Amino acid sequence: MSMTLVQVVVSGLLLGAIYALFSSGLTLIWGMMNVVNFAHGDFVMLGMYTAVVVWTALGGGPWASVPIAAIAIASLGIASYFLLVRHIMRGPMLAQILGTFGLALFLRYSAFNVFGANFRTLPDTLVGHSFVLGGIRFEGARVLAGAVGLIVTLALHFMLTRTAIGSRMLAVSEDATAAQLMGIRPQRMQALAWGLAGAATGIAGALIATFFYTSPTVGETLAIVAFVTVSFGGFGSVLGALVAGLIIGVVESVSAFEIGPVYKDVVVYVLFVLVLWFRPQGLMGKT
Amino acid sequence: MVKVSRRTAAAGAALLAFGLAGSAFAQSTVKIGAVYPLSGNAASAGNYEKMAIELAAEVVNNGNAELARMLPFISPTGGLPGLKGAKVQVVVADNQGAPAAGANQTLRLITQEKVAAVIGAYQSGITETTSAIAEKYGIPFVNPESVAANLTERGFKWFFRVTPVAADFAKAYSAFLREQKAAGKKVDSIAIIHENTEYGNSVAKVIAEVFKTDGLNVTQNISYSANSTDVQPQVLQLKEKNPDVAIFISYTSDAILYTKTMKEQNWKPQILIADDAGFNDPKYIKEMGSQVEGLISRTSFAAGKPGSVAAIFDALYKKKTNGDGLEDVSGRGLQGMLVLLDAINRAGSTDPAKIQAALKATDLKQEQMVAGYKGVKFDAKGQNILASSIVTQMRGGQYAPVWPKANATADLVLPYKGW
Amino acid sequence: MTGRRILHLLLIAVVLVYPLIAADSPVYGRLGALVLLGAISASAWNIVGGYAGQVSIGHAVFFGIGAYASVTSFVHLDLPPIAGAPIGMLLSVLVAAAIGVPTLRLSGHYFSMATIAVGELVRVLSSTSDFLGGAQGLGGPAMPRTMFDLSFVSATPYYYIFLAVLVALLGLTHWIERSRMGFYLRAIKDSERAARSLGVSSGRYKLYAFMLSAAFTSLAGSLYLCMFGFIDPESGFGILISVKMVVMAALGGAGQLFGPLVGALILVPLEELSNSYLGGQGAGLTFVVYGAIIVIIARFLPSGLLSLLERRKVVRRAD
Amino acid sequence: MAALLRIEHLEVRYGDLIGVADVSLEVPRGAVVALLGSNGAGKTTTLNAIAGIVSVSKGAVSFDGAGIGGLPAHAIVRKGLALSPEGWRLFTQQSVENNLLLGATPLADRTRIPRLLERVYSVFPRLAERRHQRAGTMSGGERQMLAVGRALMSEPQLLMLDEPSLGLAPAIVDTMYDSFAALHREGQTILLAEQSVDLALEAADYAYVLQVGRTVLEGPARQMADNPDVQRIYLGME
Repeated sequence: MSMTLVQVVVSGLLLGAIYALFSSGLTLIWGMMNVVNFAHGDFVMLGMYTAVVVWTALGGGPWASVPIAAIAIASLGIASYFLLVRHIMRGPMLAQILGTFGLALFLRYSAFNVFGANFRTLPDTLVGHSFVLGGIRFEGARVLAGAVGLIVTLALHFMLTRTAIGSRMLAVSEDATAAQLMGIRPQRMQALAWGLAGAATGIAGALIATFFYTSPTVGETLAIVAFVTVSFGGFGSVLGALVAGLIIGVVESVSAFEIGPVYKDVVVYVLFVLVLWFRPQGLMGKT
Repeated sequence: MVKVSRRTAAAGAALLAFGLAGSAFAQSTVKIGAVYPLSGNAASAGNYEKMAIELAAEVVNNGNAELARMLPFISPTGGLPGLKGAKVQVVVADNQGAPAAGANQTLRLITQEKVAAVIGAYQSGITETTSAIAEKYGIPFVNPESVAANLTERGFKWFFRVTPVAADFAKAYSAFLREQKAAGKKVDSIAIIHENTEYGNSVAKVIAEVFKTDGLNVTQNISYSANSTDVQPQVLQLKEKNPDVAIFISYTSDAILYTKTMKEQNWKPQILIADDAGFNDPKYIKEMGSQVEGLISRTSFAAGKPGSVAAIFDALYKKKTNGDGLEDVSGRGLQGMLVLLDAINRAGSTDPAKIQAALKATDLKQEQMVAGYKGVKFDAKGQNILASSIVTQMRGGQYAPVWPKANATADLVLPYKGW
Repeated sequence: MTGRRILHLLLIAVVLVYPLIAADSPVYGRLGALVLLGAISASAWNIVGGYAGQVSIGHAVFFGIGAYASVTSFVHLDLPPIAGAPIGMLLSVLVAAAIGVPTLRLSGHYFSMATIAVGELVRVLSSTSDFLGGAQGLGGPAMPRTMFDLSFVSATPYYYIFLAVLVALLGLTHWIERSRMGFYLRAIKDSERAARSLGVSSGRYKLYAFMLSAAFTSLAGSLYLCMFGFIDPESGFGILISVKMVVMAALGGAGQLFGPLVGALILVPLEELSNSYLGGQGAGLTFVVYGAIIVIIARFLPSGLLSLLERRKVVRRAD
Repeated sequence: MAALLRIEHLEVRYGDLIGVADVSLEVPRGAVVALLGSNGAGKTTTLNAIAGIVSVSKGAVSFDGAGIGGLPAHAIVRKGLALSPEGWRLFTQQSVENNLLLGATPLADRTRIPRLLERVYSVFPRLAERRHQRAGTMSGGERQMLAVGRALMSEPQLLMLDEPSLGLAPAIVDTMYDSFAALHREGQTILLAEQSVDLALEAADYAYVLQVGRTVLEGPARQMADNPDVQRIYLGME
């Protein structure tokens, strides 16, 4: 393997960790409530704008923008749950598509209305510098985002599988009525899931904004990646999203390098359909 | 079934009433329809064009003594001189970046708003459907910026394109690079990196063809999706092959990603060329300009000497947008609108056929240009035969014309410096 | 009862003469045709998405195939675009079979996601095909050569062509609804496991529904091409095309005969009018309003607008 | 003995369907009360209505002197009523121990959890062996034990058991009922819905018989065992 190819793989892994980061929120609520949030990409976008505003207008750096974005998008998630999702969950699956797609358009163009159509970027700062390690170049912002991606997905996974609150959330997702018999309030757990998903998504947005561009329509691009990552990994499996994200990142990078960038999506989609053919529940999904 | 339809009828009636209320229009003004992408992925460019076109109308309506000396359709006191001082009203419509929405809106502008002419529509595909509506209704359609070659090959009688097409850009690049080669610069390997929608594909294809005939050696041709989440593999491909010249044909989002990633991966070619578009987006220039010192770009707008038409409009535009100057897209949009206003003024009427005749007779000179064209004169197919491009270079955060020598305000500095 | 019959006839009469009512306004004439075109594609989607409950978000594949079959018939064979419609339908049925066999085994959201992936795959591939005009797309006849080009200035001919197709499609759907297949599809939608235990070959019927749905979606694509005369990968295979079919059907009431038509009657005018009156400002208000209305309908009528009628019927029965 | 749970003229409707028409019963503190009836008589609906997972349309439910009709299920369990529901409704994706811990959610005093776990493990030693196994991988008998154990984890004043013998092998049923007897001796109040008359009457102090959603017979368990009406109503024999 040439050094360049190693670089390509490393870039792909970092990219994959970032994919996992912005997909983890989607998989959490998808698994918890069997709801697909078509506005997920726009949640990421709003996280990015929150970071841009905090960073540029209020003068904060990443240390301010990341937590603020986390709180902002967590609030948005909880508000969406109480005002919309709670009600459409009782309807057919189509109602979720209808409702969250409408929400997506509403959020996307509200941002458009407020921030305008222009692309924004964050100024290069400390995290914007790259460094060389063992002949491989790393960009600070991506390394930070990738590392946080790993930490956040692993933390979510740990929370779901190892803590009492996670156990309660999983209980609600499996059988909300039985969970009530345990004294658990399903709506609280579901709102909490939307809050956590929002926080993870906000963190993702704020970190992506450090090396990506921000625009009202950027969520569209990211949403499809997130959908594929999540169903590739299996609904509800945060760890699955992480593994799928890493696989997709590397596959994208290597195929873009070896075959050509136009075909990288083709390779990923074909791989995705193949995975579903052999494992209809995704890599780590439960049957 | 019954209830469905009852509802329907009520809704229909309401819509009809709503529509009729909206179609009232003033008689004493010249209405011009502008169809641009004001939402969707190209909204950034569309909104800049909208402001440029509105600026042209404002200048005509308010008058401008300085410009009136150079442009016959502008009076010192306001209003179109050829139409007894009639005011211009621009009716802007959003084509949403979709060919269907563009066609629907154009139909509305023509039949409901009764516009005298239509200007639009940025993306070539949308220009194709919108101009087809105008053609069917016999309304002049001025296209300031779409570059697909086939647009003027359809045998349309009401279609006028002011912009140079892809082949013109390609010839400009070719001449520029051959001149550099003659001056001893290394241009043995050339990489073309282009986004894969209509704009990037068509321009890249033409450049590759022209370069081949001109004996320039294209060694890499990379096609990528403009909404890529990551461009590192492409930059690494470039880094590995290390071509002497790299030509980017990109929109804003990808231009930003390439700029950031090239710096990240610490790669730069001897000559870096960016075909306008994303690299000329005012926001790109403002936020990324310092990272691409020495970047060569193509533009159809260059502010030129103080007191020139272009410089005056540039200043007015800056005032209107709070600081964003005219650039290629807004410059060409403004130029297109001025061509249309000139024709309407000479037609002395809002009669479409008279405007069409006046457009055919258009003869604007280089010194009357906002865009860096040699002038405006349409051939039988409606193509401006005097359209041309200027090569500019990024200098301290803004572009300065460097080639051809006649337009240059600064000297060319090579190699590319970057960050 | 006779009052209802009169109302029925009156409404049919309104539908039939709508172009004459809207004759003074080409915009409203066209709006009528656009509603019908939207209703055709959403009704076609409804066969598999509504009745069989398989929520495809990749139907743009068939829409695009229809549009491209028509445009390539013109560009490469010099035929009128509509001549490509049967080719497109046949091709769509074959593609539906090829996509359906692997994806229809998937349940719920996995099927939806797989169809999104297939749709995106086709979109990317189409933009690299020179035969299909690549990313630039292809245009139909610039000026009508014969009547068969179906290139009209007035929207009236489109209106009646679309109306005829919609009536045929709804008639077919109604017939399926009452046939053995309709019974099976409902059973599959309610519970696939139960349907299978009753001996319904669920895979086969889902596939039939998918193929039939694909054929009519493709026809909608061909008709679109005739009307607009241009297609590119985004407007043919873009995900928004698929999503709009789903949203239209869901808004009116998926799995109901007139659901998609009601959805189209609301959404198409909403889209056109909000764009006409708000779009020009370039402030994105069109979609803020459009999105908000969809959200509100989903929030209060998650089963679609037609559920409003159902609810009223139930109340009346209780009285 | 004072009544811990009192139900008067309970009615439950599912839309137009009537689940329970008129049920009245009392459960004294410390007693084991059996709710008998054939399949579809309304036993499960009655328990579910008490636990709050189906809503009461008419009648009164009071617990420890306070009305609890209309409260949501999560509030009722916090008052001290726990239900081991029909079909167990375990959290199959989670471990046995997690299921038990979820049962302890209503406890205000979290320090009691280890002791409660020990108690459940001593009543059902099988659960202790399988504590790390996923609940979904267990046998029917083990699932039943887990469902009962899970209900016990909230230290309920009233334990409600819905058909604890259904579909289990006789040997397991015996062990199950032995443990109920042990709980009874400890003073645990139990409301037991059961189809198997013999089993229930052996374990219970008092019994009610339900027929098409109504309480039609009641009496001390010993007398009910000898009552020919019970057999007749229950088995539909003339």
